[in-house]
Amino acid sequence: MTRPRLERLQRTEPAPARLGPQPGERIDRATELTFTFDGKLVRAHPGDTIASALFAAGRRTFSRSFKYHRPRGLLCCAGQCPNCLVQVGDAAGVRACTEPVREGMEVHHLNATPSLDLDVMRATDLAGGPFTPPGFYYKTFIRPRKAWPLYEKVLRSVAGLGRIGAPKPHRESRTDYRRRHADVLVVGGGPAGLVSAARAAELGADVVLVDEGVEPGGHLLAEGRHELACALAQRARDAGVDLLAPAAALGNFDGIVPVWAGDTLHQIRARRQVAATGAIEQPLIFAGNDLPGVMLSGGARRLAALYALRPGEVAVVATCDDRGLEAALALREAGVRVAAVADLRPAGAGTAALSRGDGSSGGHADALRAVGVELLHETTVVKAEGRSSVRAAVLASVDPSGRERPGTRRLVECDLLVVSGGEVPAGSLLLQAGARAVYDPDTGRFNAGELPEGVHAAGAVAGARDGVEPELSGSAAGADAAHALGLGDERSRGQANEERARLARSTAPEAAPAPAVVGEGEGKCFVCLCEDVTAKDIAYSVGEGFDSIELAKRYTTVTMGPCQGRMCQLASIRLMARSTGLSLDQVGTTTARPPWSSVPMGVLAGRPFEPAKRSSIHARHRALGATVMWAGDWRRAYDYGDPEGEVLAVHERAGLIDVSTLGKMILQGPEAGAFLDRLYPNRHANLKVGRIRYGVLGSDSGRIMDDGTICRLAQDAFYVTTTSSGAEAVEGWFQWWQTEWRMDVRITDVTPALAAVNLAGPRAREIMAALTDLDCSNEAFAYLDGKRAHVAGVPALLLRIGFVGELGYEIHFPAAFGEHVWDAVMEAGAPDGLRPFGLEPQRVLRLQKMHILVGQDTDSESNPFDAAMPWIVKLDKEDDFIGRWALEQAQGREPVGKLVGFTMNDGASPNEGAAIVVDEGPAGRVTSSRFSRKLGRAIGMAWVPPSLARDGAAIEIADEGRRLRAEVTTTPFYDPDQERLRS
Amino acid sequence: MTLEFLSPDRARVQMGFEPVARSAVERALREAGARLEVRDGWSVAADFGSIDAELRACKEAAGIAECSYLSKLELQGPGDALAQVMPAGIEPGRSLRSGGAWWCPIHPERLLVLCPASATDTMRERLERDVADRAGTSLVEVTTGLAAFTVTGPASREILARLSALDTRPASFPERGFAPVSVARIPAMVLREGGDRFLVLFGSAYADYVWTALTDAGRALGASLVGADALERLAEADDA
Amino acid sequence: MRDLFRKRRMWRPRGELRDRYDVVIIGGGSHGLATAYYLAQRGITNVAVLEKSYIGSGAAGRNTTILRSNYRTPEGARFYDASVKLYDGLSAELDFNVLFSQIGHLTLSHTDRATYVMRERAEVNRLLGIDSRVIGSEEIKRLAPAMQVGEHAVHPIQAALYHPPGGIIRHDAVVWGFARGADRGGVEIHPYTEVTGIERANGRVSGVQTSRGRVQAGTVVSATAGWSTLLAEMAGVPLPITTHILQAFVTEPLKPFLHVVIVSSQMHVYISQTDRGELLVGAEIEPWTTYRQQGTLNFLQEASRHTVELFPQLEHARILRSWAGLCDISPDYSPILGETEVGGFLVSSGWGTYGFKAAPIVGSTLAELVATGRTPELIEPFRLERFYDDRLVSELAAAAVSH
Amino acid sequence: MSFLLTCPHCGTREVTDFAYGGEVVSRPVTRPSARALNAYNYFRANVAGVQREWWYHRSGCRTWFQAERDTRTNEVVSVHLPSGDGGGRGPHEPGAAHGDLGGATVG
Ligand SMILES: Cc1cc2nc3c(=O)[nH]c(=O)nc-3n(C[C@H](O)[C@H](O)[C@H](O)COP(=O)(O)OP(=O)(O)OC[C@H]3O[C@@H](n4cnc5c(N)ncnc54)[C@H](O)[C@@H]3O)c2cc1C
Ligand SMILES: NC(=O)c1ccc[n+]([C@@H]2O[C@H](COP(=O)([O-])OP(=O)(O)OC[C@H]3O[C@@H](n4cnc5c(N)ncnc54)[C@H](O)[C@@H]3O)[C@@H](O)[C@H]2O)c1
Ligand SMILES: Cc1cc2nc3c(=O)[nH]c(=O)nc-3n(C[C@H](O)[C@H](O)[C@H](O)COP(=O)(O)O)c2cc1C
Ligand SMILES: [Zn+2]
Repeated sequence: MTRPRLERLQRTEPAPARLGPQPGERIDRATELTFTFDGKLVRAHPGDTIASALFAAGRRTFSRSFKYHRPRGLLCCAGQCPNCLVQVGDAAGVRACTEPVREGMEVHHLNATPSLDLDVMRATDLAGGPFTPPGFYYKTFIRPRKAWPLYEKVLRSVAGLGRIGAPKPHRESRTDYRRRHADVLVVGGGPAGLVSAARAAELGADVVLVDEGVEPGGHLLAEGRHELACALAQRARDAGVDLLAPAAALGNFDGIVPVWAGDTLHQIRARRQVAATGAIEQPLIFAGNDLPGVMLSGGARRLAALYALRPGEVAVVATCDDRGLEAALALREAGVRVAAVADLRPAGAGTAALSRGDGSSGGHADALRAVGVELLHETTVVKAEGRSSVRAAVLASVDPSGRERPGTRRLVECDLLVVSGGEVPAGSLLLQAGARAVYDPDTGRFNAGELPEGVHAAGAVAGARDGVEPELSGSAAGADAAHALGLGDERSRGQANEERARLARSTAPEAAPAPAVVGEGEGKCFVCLCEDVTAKDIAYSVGEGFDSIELAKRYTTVTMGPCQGRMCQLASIRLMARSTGLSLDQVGTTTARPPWSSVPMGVLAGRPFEPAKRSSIHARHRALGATVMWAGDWRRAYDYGDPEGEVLAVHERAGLIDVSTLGKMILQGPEAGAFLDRLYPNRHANLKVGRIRYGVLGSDSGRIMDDGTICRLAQDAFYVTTTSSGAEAVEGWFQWWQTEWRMDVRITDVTPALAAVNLAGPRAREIMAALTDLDCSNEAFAYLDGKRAHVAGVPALLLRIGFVGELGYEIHFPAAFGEHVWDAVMEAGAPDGLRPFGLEPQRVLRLQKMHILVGQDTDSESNPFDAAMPWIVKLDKEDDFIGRWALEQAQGREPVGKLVGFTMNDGASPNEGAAIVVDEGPAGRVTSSRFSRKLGRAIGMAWVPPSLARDGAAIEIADEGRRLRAEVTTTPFYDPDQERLRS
Repeated sequence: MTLEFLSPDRARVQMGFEPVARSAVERALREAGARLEVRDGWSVAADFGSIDAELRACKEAAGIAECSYLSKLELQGPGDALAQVMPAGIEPGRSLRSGGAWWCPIHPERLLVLCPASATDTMRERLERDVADRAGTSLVEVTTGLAAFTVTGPASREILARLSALDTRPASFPERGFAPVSVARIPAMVLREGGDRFLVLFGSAYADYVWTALTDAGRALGASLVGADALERLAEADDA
Repeated sequence: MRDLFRKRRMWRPRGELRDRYDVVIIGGGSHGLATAYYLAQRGITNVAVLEKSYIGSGAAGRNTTILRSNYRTPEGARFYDASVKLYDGLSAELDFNVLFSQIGHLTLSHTDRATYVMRERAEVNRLLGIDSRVIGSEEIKRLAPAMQVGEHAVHPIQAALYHPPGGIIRHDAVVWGFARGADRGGVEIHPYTEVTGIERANGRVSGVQTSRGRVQAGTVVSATAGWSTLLAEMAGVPLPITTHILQAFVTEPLKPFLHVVIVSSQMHVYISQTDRGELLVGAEIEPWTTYRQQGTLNFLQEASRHTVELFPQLEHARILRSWAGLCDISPDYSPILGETEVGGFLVSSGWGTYGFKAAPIVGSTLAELVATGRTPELIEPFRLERFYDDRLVSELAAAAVSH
Repeated sequence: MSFLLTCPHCGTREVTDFAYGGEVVSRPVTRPSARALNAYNYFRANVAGVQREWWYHRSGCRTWFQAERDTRTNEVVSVHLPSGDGGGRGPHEPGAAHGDLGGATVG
């Protein structure tokens, strides 16, 4: 491959681009702003965009194309094409042509090394053409196997456009959601949108209008019809319309339309929607059609009308409808010499009298001839000449089927080539709402078909063309929306019908569908500017068998770039039709998907707060220096810095743990007991008042779902606790079965209502004595008793249960006294050496008792038999209970594994999750594992094959490459006979 | 009384202990300059320095107040039984102000009664009697289970629009409107007490989180914290 | 090199439907085309792939292309390991570069419960010779320097399961590679041909009705993923499947900064960066069942918030496009593969949010089953019958993973 | 946010305010065979059409109700409070009211 010739851009100073004051110009000439582009200072006026300021300063190349690194200039000036993407600070993908200049902005080009004007990667364009057909990467670097990862590093080093910022702990910008309910949402603030919003509001509807432009007016602004734009906007405001601009509607999700406006994401739900999103002007496909200096007519007019910039010195216009002619007239007024206008339409086109309301008679063609501009018919541009910007346009005559007539070529010198290939409706929101894309042979483009309920369309997106049509169409649509809400009256219905009738009578504008491509042999003809896909690439992909629009899209990546098909979808369908011989209708379109305009992730992220539940004692844990971590939705204290000391305190003196996170429910009613009996595998209806029983909740497939305690408060009242993470699910499960069975029971979740602390340890009883006048002696208050009493002056429910294996009192009391009771107990316990203990020490203590943790020692497949709790399943219960049949069947089946305890042969404690190994294969897992200082050995629980589920069996554990030995034990490691608990 | 351990007003001075019921965001209130005072057993943010300034804030922008001290009683039972217990005129989605209390229908078989802490005893006794002689009905106090914040003032709807999908436009959410709906992504209930004063109720374990999200939205929209005294003045003005 | 740039059809244009095939494969996704390819490799070529739309129009064209084998159950880990190994050699086998980027796969854990489940997977994987281990924050920082691993995050990262053989691949290339291989092997690929009925005679399948007429068949394979229940119902075979959408979005291309796949189950998000520089972000299935492949605003918001929490500097990265695909969820999050109670009717289903990585091994094992009549030992645990025996192979408890 | 759902008590809410409880399946009335029990526990119709299903207003009134929804379009045809005809089963669906089964999320 020859060494690529580094091309040098000649830097001829173009005449200053700023024009004199323009009627609708946006810039404030009196004030000056500055910003830097690639480190160099650039002057601007408030109202300038980055692109208009750079254009004024003489820049014509704004980016380098994705694959071939060809120079690209301003094309649409409306944020629809990829040609002016720049980096602003840490934000990549900013559309320079719509981003207003802010003082001190740091702007950089994208995707060019070393600079925008001198890009070595351009070599891929010079050499690349024939060697990089679509999908070439699928056919290269296959063998040898390690060739691909090496080449991939090269690919990744040159891939991508913008850079991301340096890592930082938090986001900079504060983005927020704002919910807005409305009667009518109008998307699009052009003439159609403004009138439809005003009309609906005038009929009494609560209307929101959003427009992605800096100010409403849509194309009127480009056409310099500023006063009309302001008048229509004022009418809307006067009618009470809530007008948001700039605000871009991103999509339609079953009626909710997210609208991106600065740092706010408005989530708008409206009963009716009017899409007035206008139409998107399409480029023409010819050789060199991507050269800087080739501009859409709307783009050229926006530069002149809004930013008082002369788009070029000498212009050639190529068009297929009146748009080009209008542009030629407007550009002449802006001081551009129009060398020639090539109109694809036959002679006589563009002469129809226009209701242009500016008094001139006849059509645009006549106006052009009147000022001596050469107008050529059945003619278009077949090639743009120039190295890094347009130097000349080669025009030629084409026959109605778009083929160039030989010998008709003419070269016209120009530095501006204004093109207009017709318009496509900006119908993405309608298609996302459920309308189908329907091909319209008259206009040669796809429109949104039958609209779903609640959706209206107005203006150019609904086929309204020029003159007053958009306003008529808007007015009718706005009235329809209001009428659908029951507003308006006969008169307003009559007016809407009349407006629709006038619209139906209007004649279609003369337009000649642009040829799929011309000048193909003369150089690259770009269909997709974002992805550098040429017309030849489409033919090539069809030739390789990718003969459906969806396959060709994915193979060539046409329409898959930043413009998402705005500039290339219709053109790619035309080229597919040409290569496959199918009609455009048969070729069809690709799917419309949100977001319609690419939106920064931060705007969709909203405020960064994550829902978190905290016990009312939480502040005390922080004050005690606890390590706080997530446990389900809760924030919990894991330990207070000395987990081992905390364990010993519970064994030798007393410990205090905050268990407020437990799920807690009150069940009331005569059938409360019977209700529990139908849900739990053991009995609760026969529980005596004031007694507590452990329960394991099972599903209808017999699996363990949750566990907890049940305390009978009275004949008709039970207090049920669940695990912290299972609380919400269990409440939903209880409510569901009650909906089914409709028993005489009421269920109330009181989880956050009650704080709860567990005072456990041999000194617990003495400490309680200082807190309550209740007789806490073993005789008066036995293990598994539940009693009501005041503790530290606070009404409480006391439960003697032993999750941690020592004498203990769980105190459940109104959460508003959380800190008061915690402080009272800590103070009362100080003389006895009471210490707070967290989840980690609790884990050790409960493991010593072989008490399971649902979800840790068990998983979604565990049933009570295999999880070493056969005693919890009472199959002799009279009535059916959830899971009964499954447990009966499980009993008859050989289990896959059994939950057992184990003691390590030496002191090494395996990680939780370590594997049980049999014949060098995985045969179970360690579910819990800790070293117990109290017992002086490493203990744990594990699932093992049934054959090893017997006391004394030797098991082998694989843990991070080590092999450890352990011995199975099926009885609790500590106080197996519960003497300490019952003392 | 079987469920006494759910009633903060049953706390009493005993064995040298003087329990005071506190809101989960009391620390945040104190740090924001609240003057805390014990009223009916609750530590309440009476004001933030100047009741007049707080009233002005509620008139001009928005006020946010902590009112978890409200007593909250939940009645469950068959619809016809509950209809006999609650005052007439309650319909789905609309609460009723009667006897100094708010009667809020969560659904026909579940009613939430909100009343000032001072009226708790009498209200609870009356409802316990009603429940006692009506089969299939029961009463549970959820005072400490639900935290409550008030958002009031012209910007109150804008603040709620940052946190909830609820349609708070007057036509869609009339006075006395009561809507169980998610707020700040968690289960909640919103009561439109009057004009532009909204009471937001939710699981008290989320109090710290919701306070953060609510005050963050409030600050951005010019809201300031207001105390119980200012709130009372507003309520009196509304009732008048 | 010469052939490299010569335009050559990947597959023959669609021909007419013949009236009989030995094997009819319903579904032109990655599993259907892989099965067709491996059948052809075994010389079984009287085969037709019937696809109701374009090939790869299903989940094959919508997935976030993550390949890995660090599954929880030994049966699952062996199965996916065999698949990743086939993927490793697939470019050479198909003579078509499927762009398999073996950049490594990181499953983040933010709680001790998730770390415990990770260790379990790491130990099972290690015993089966799969490279997968639990690593701490230093190594996480080295692998993903752009990510926030610090304490201040809302969900600080405690540990991660690092699985070097995992990575991402060009999904469409896998579909096209298998399609070309199958077509060149003699298999007929029929896009835009919808199966509307399955005919049976004395307990065996005998043919299918399609939008282009009736076709007889000795064996019918349903590789229709999200649509599995609809096809199985035509054959009179109940399935324990519910269909849910899973969504993903892609950003505008950025200079590559992320060179490992990131998955966080607590934050329900997974992130990778393709060779073209786009970030590919996915999340969890929607809880309700649906066949409508349309996304939700909730997904864009939640996935953005969690991505920006892991990478705050991505607040400026622009979401380019989002879409949704169907996932066939089974009760134990393991596949359903092989024979059913109707003779000659085979299914490849239960692929949930994780089936693309299984395409090659599904193809080769189903081809072996069709050719030999015996269910390969590797896929025996995934028989449909297991649900009637209540012998589930549960990846569900593998809490942390959705891919 | 996606489609809207109307709670029979509270009115229309975003679907994210509800927990999906799965299609309504009739629970066996008497002791089933192993095959019948497992069919009830694991097998689903999963129709592409109007399906009767359970919903729980988790963020609101915490009531269970049933809806008829077309799974091809997500159009909710009707919602109603269950008549309590019995024969249903718990909402044991992936991602249903069950939320995380001990931290086990989908996949
Ligand atoms: C958003 C998303 C992200 C995912 N991410 C991953 C990931 O990172 N890693 C991973 O391994 N997996 C992932 N998956 C899952 C994976 O995509 C699927 O499990 C896998 O693609 C299913 O196998 P398939 O490709 O054969 O299915 P599909 O591609 O769905 O093939 C089924 C085909 O059957 C056709 N069909 C259906 N009904 C009929 C009929 N009646 N007649 C004819 N044809 C019919 C369909 O049109 C379709 O083409 C993801 C899925 C989704 C939606
Ligand atoms: N000169 C031209 O090239 C050209 C082309 C088309 C239309 N027109 C003129 O425009 C008028 C058509 O009126 P119209 O109102 O139908 O179209 P319009 O193009 O004037 O207005 C559409 C408006 O919708 C806004 N918009 C589009 N998508 C949006 C989104 N997703 N979110 C928010 N805002 C969005 C645009 O910013 C624009 O302001 C006619 O007068 C016609 O002459 C001119
Ligand atoms: C791995 C992957 C990467 C993708 N990258 C892009 C992309 O860069 N640009 C784009 O427009 N779409 C991209 N898409 C999305 C597709 O354009 C399309 O939305 C998706 O295949 C679903 O098809 P549908 O939108 O027609 O339903 C990508 C999809 C996948 C699965
Ligand atoms: Zn409700």
